[in-house]
Amino acid sequence: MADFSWDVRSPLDRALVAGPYGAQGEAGVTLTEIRNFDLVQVMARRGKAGEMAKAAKTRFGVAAPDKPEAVGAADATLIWSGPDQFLVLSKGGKHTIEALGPIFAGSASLSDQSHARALISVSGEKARAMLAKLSSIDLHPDVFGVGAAAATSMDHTSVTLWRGADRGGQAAFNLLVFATFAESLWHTILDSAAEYGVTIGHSEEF
Amino acid sequence: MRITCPFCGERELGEFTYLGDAKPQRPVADAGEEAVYDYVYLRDNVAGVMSEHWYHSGGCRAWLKVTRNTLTHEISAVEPAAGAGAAKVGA
Amino acid sequence: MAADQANRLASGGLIDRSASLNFRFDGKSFSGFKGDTLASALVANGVKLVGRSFKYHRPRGILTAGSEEPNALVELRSGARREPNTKATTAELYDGLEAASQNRWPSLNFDVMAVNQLFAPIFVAGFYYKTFMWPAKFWEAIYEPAIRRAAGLGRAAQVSDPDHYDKAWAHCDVVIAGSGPAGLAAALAAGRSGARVILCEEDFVPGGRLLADGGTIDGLPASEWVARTLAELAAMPDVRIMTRTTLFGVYDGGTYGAIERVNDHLPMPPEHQVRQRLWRIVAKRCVVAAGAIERPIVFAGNDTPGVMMASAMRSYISRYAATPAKRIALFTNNEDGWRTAETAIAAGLQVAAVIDARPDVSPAHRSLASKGGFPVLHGSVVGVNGGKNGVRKISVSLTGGARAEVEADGLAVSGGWNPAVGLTSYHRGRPKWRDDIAAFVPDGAPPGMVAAGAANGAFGLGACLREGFEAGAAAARDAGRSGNVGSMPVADDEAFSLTPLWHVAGKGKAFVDQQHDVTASDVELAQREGFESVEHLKRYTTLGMATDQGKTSNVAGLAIMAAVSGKSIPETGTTIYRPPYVPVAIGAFAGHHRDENFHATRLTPSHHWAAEQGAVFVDTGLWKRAQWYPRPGEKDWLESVTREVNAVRSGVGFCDVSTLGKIDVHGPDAGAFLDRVYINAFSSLPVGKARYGLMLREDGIVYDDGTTSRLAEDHYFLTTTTAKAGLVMQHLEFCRQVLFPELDVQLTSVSDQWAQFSIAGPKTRDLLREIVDPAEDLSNEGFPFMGAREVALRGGLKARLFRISFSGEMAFEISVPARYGEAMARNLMIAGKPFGVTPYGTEALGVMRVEKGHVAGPELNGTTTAGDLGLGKMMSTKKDFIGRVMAGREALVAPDRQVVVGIKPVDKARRLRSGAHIIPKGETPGPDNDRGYVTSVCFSPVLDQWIGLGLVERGRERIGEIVHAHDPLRGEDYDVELCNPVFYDPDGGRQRG
Amino acid sequence: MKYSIFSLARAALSGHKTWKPTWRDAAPKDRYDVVIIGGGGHGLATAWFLASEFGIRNVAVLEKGWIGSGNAGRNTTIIRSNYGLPGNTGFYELSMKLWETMEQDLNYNAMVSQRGVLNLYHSDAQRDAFARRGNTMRINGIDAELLDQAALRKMMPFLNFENARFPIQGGLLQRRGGTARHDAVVWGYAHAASELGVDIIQNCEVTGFVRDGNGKVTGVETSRGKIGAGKVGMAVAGSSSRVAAMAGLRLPIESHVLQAFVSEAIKPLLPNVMTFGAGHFYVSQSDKGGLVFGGDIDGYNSYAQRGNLPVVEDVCEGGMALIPMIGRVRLLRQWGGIMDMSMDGTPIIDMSPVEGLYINAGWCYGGFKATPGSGFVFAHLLARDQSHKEAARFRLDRFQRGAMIDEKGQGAQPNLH
Repeated sequence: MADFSWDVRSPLDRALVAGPYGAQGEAGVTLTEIRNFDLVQVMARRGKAGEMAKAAKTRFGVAAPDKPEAVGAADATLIWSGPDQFLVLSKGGKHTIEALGPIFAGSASLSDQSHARALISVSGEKARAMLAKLSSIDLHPDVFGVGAAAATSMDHTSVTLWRGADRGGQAAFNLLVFATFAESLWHTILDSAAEYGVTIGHSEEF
Repeated sequence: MRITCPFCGERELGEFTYLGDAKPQRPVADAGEEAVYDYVYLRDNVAGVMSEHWYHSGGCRAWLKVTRNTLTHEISAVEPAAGAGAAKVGA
Repeated sequence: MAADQANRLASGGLIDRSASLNFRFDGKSFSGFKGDTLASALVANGVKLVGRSFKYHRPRGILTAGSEEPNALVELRSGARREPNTKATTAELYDGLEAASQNRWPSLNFDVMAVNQLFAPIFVAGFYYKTFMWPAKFWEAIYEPAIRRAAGLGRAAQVSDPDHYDKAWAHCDVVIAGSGPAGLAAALAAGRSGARVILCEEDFVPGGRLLADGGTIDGLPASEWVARTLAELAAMPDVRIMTRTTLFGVYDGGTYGAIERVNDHLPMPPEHQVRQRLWRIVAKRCVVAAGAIERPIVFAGNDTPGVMMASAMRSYISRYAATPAKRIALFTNNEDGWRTAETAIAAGLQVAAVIDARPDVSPAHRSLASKGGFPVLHGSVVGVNGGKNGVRKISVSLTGGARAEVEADGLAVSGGWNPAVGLTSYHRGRPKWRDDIAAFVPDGAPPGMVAAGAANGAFGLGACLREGFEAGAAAARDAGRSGNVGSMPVADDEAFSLTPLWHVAGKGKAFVDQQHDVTASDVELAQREGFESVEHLKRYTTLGMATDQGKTSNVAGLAIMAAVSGKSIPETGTTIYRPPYVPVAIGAFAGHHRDENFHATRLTPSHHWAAEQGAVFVDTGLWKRAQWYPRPGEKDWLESVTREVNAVRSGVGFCDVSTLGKIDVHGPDAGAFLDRVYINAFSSLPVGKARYGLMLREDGIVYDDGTTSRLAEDHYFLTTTTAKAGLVMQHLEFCRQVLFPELDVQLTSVSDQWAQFSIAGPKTRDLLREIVDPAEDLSNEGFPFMGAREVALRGGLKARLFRISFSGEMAFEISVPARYGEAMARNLMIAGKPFGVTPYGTEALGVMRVEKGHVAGPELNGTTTAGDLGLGKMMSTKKDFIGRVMAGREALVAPDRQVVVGIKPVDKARRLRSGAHIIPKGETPGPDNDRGYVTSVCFSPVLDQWIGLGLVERGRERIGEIVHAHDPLRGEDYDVELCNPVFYDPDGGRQRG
Repeated sequence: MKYSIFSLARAALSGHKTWKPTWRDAAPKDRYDVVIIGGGGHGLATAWFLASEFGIRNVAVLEKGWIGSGNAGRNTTIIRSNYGLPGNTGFYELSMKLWETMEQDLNYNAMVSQRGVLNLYHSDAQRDAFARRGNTMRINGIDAELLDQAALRKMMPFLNFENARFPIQGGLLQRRGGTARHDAVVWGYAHAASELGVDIIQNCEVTGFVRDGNGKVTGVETSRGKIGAGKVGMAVAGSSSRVAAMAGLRLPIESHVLQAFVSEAIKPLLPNVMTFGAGHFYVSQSDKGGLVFGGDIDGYNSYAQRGNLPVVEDVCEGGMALIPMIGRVRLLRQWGGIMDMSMDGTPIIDMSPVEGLYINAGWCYGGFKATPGSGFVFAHLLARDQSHKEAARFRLDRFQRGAMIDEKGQGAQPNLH
């Protein structure tokens, strides 16, 4: 009997080359791909928004976002993704669709998106300048504070963008991009960031 | 043009896809061919304030009813389609 | 060695004399300083002749000192970076700059095409509409090529632009166009209010006219006030000053376009940097402080090199310390023009005379004249003596009729000022006429925009500061910012007196639009021929259509039209103002999206594995798909594809079909929902089964097809074609949210979540048994045709397995989470090794679907009905569904429609081609017997011949008929037989076995 | 007055003081046999054909602004007859043949330039669709050639063959296609129609229809008074719905904005008219030197005659993807025209349900090339109360019958045509 190994490969596996990129000197942008996560889309059933919210609160201890926000729970981030729906992002194995199924039974429909997206964290002094080339939304700190989220587009491709906790005094943005577009968008991100100098890496830490 | 999505806030035109006049209502099943012809093909083609269907394709995927002036492109109101946000119906 | 800068003043100017820059113009070396434009450096070097005009190839010099320049256009840089029609007046000087004059041959000095001037009596406006008609064939062969060669100014580069561009977004409360006194004051007020401000300045130094004209503000010299203001603004974190940036357009919803020339002041952009950046600025309010443009007076010889706008002459003298002439005459109809005389005297230049068209001049100027020792002539310039080397003598017609001549080598002209009304008028607004300044000023503006200062017709320095400050404060307030604006900068207002003068009649050509060689008599001719509407005038004469967009010519042109047609200027009106305010490089609008980055690329989960296998990829929408996998020794694609098909038909093969759209349809009403969007029923589909579904548009035409499976009572997994994935999702959301909001159903795209492979061939089960957990029953009974369920794989991974077949063989499709896609491809190769597994690409997929008579994109072409495709029986009569009613219209159910049939050449060796038309045998092809066409073809390895599908009128009734495949495009004409579209295993036994 | 090099030379001797207006600026009479609403190319061509071909000279053309101020004056000047569906193919070829003799017919040089129209293809599927279309053209006696990549490289080596996202595979070429000077077409028809007695009345806006007791249209109300008419034809693309509404009609038409662009003038660069097959971009170079280009409609209903940035960017991206040497050529002007987008992408030339009112509408963004053909068949309809054979499928009731002519296969969604 043949021996199969089920290697997991991130959609950025080939494109991501860890290390410096672009202009020399201190990097203005840090790009980190976060690997090994579970991502479940939770969509309330008709008239069941309240029940869904209750179920979410029970499971995560925080209210599910009902506006464009990313809400941090102990071991998950709940990210608004549209009317009556949000994404549950957690470290691989924490909140799988199998685990969440019973929680939302009857109140919401679940769809596994764990493999449908790549997760990229963008930080650094020039993060906003770089993102201004890709995103049409206003990322000024007064407008897009910590925890703000957006379902939006970059390079004509749908993305989910939210601002995480600041890192080293700098704003940090997270991007969920569709897996089959990930490599293409990655190159566009690098082109946009190159003039500022980039540090590239990947991590399983959120 | 910028459209204020009732769910996402103000967004750039490129995030939206246009369908057209929101006034025609899909006829009931037994309305007959003439009614469906009218629904599918005839348009008021309003020169002025018009209610339209737009899809927030590059955002939250909600269908929206946008009130917009076709002479000036000025948008005076945006509301979700009946089924966008329907989870709150009766809740 | 560079020539010396003979016309450079010994001191003064905003140039950095410590930074000497060498440059070349028409091959000749010169030097200038940092802070120069190409034009100012040419002036400093005494270069007067800079270009040739469009039609008559007349010698032209430098007319202005800004982006309104019509004459001094050059080809900047060389080779791949050659930029035609670049205004020397805005091109920043850099070391090593290369520029060449345009539209001349063999040289600027001696231009053969200047012979056109001899034909000037014939080359009047619109002459070409009246001739070149005979003989008809001569137009394309002779006349037009000659006209094309003669026209057009500079030459574009002949190779790909090597530089990069990008685009960015910016957001603010107040965007300000222009950093002159009004713009700076607006920025101060808005910034102090706490507003987020973006100030765009097209020049490389902020200050606007203050840079040349100075003045006193808040008791300080203007330069000091500017420095202080810039420092204050720089300390505000939310105020951004963008120099080298022109706000060029206003779009709906407070979106503004701006072009930033990031690195045009360098020989080439530094590594990793762009040449230019396009900004989309979203602003709640906009203050247009773009100033005003000094306008010429039209008189004979007004295009002679050395004739220059009065304000431009001041700019060259004051800002650049470069002297356009040694002995200057000034022709003005207003007070402001006199400043040039003041500037010239202050710089130690000679003023030959001031020709003032007004009856009086102020006592101050009278004393200036006596101090300067030059005469004030009341009258008008009627002629200029000179040529390509510049002005020599000026003829003046004095009030009262006498003539005078003035010897001078430069003539400054001021006809007053036109506010820059472009931005305020781009939403088809028409500016209004103000008699007191004899100029058009904004009459309203797009929502959120206001004009201030000279752009609004306020020409005094004090007024500019006041209007700018107030507009900035108001804009900030409107944007919800309420900080303390502090005190307003103050300056005196200069007197402004002007007697309108547009055109001085005289002998010789008097140019209105210098670049397009439109003369005053052309305007008169247009009027005579009925082209009296300003839009007709513009189109007939090409007035104002040159690269300067008529900034110096439009108002004069319409004023002359008003005069000859006996109407007032406001009655005559303006043409429609159109963006961009300055021409913008096409590359900047494209930004990053060129070459391979034109559109995003989508990769399948097994892409890199396929690339390792040497797959040839094909673009399908945004996707790269493996088209076939060539093997060493195979002579062409056909051999590879045939091998792949044979491998599947005789053994087993697999193909990545992850590009299909995949949608989770959840909810208690999921079945009812699908019943409404598909023509066939899905609520009746049992859990664990798949069904082929067909969707129509509401107009009854087929929209898309695919297989949809029921995975749970309230969960269907729907697939779409690759091409329609996004559109079907949008359509389904429309149905869900708009048409049927009462249904409890949820939709999610899972296209990217699943890597899906088709595994096909008689040995499919053997292969699957290797990879699927042995506990899973894959027998025909345990997993029958059209079964669909989750299975465990060896190693514990869960997969979805669907027993569906596109190839007509025993086949499954298997889905695993996408990050396992590559592993799945590798494991299929391992598991299938004993069975000779063969990866196949989209070509083999296509061959097998044609052999099976399955319809695909070429048949689902947006004009075919379910009946046309032979699927009419699927249409349920028991329920309503999208498209049901319109599908019943008479022409859509007519018996003579073109329907899908099989097609095979009578000569088995013949190649069949898609796009060939079907003509009844024995008939001469014509529009009346064109019965259809071939939609899809392939070489069928099974039948060992080319076969195809086609849409043929009454096709199903004609099966067995021999017809002509007529393909004149490719010079082919041959007999084919119409046949059953299912060429292979018509009973379907193989896929069910 | 006759135009020629000789008359030009003669006039030059008098300093061009002898020229008369190109067309008479007429004042409205009380009544005409035919009143055409719309002084654009189609309306003026209709008037000229009525006068020259059908002997009806008591004709007025009413224009609310200046002639040619609508889409005739804001288009990208392309002429071609490369259509694939019955109904379109024959009609556009009729139009093309009329272009070929127009200048001599009108005694006006409209710079009809048959420099070729080339549609590029980038995939096998596109090639097959072009093959089908090109063969349709050939079967209808229209010139068409299918070029492969090698032929294209020879013809246009500057296209992006090397590092394109969607490599160019070949093209469908119609050599007889090309461009014409749009304004001159308007002036030429106005000139020739005026010479035959047609009244061209500018600044005359139609504000309503005069109807008799049976509902028949017997004239129009205008900003310059009531004008009686035996028949009224409307040729007001962009405003068709508004004019039809005055007669109580709803049409299968939406108004959409199409932007177009011109670059600064440069020396000859592009030999022909070209359309990109992998993006929204088409281009030609005017005789004056500007690259005239455009792309897709903005996509939303509009009467505003101006568009927005996303389409500008989309079009320029297409341009750079196809011809990367134009990066440093500057876009000089952008404008927007209002298109009558019909429900199948095909025009309507028919009697309306209101007696006495005839409709010429729904030209989408293809009206310019149709100008002479449209004028001819509309004049035929107005004169004979019968569709010309080449316009027989452009009936208004085709949507009720299900007989759409949908070249793009997009269905009843006008912004996709």
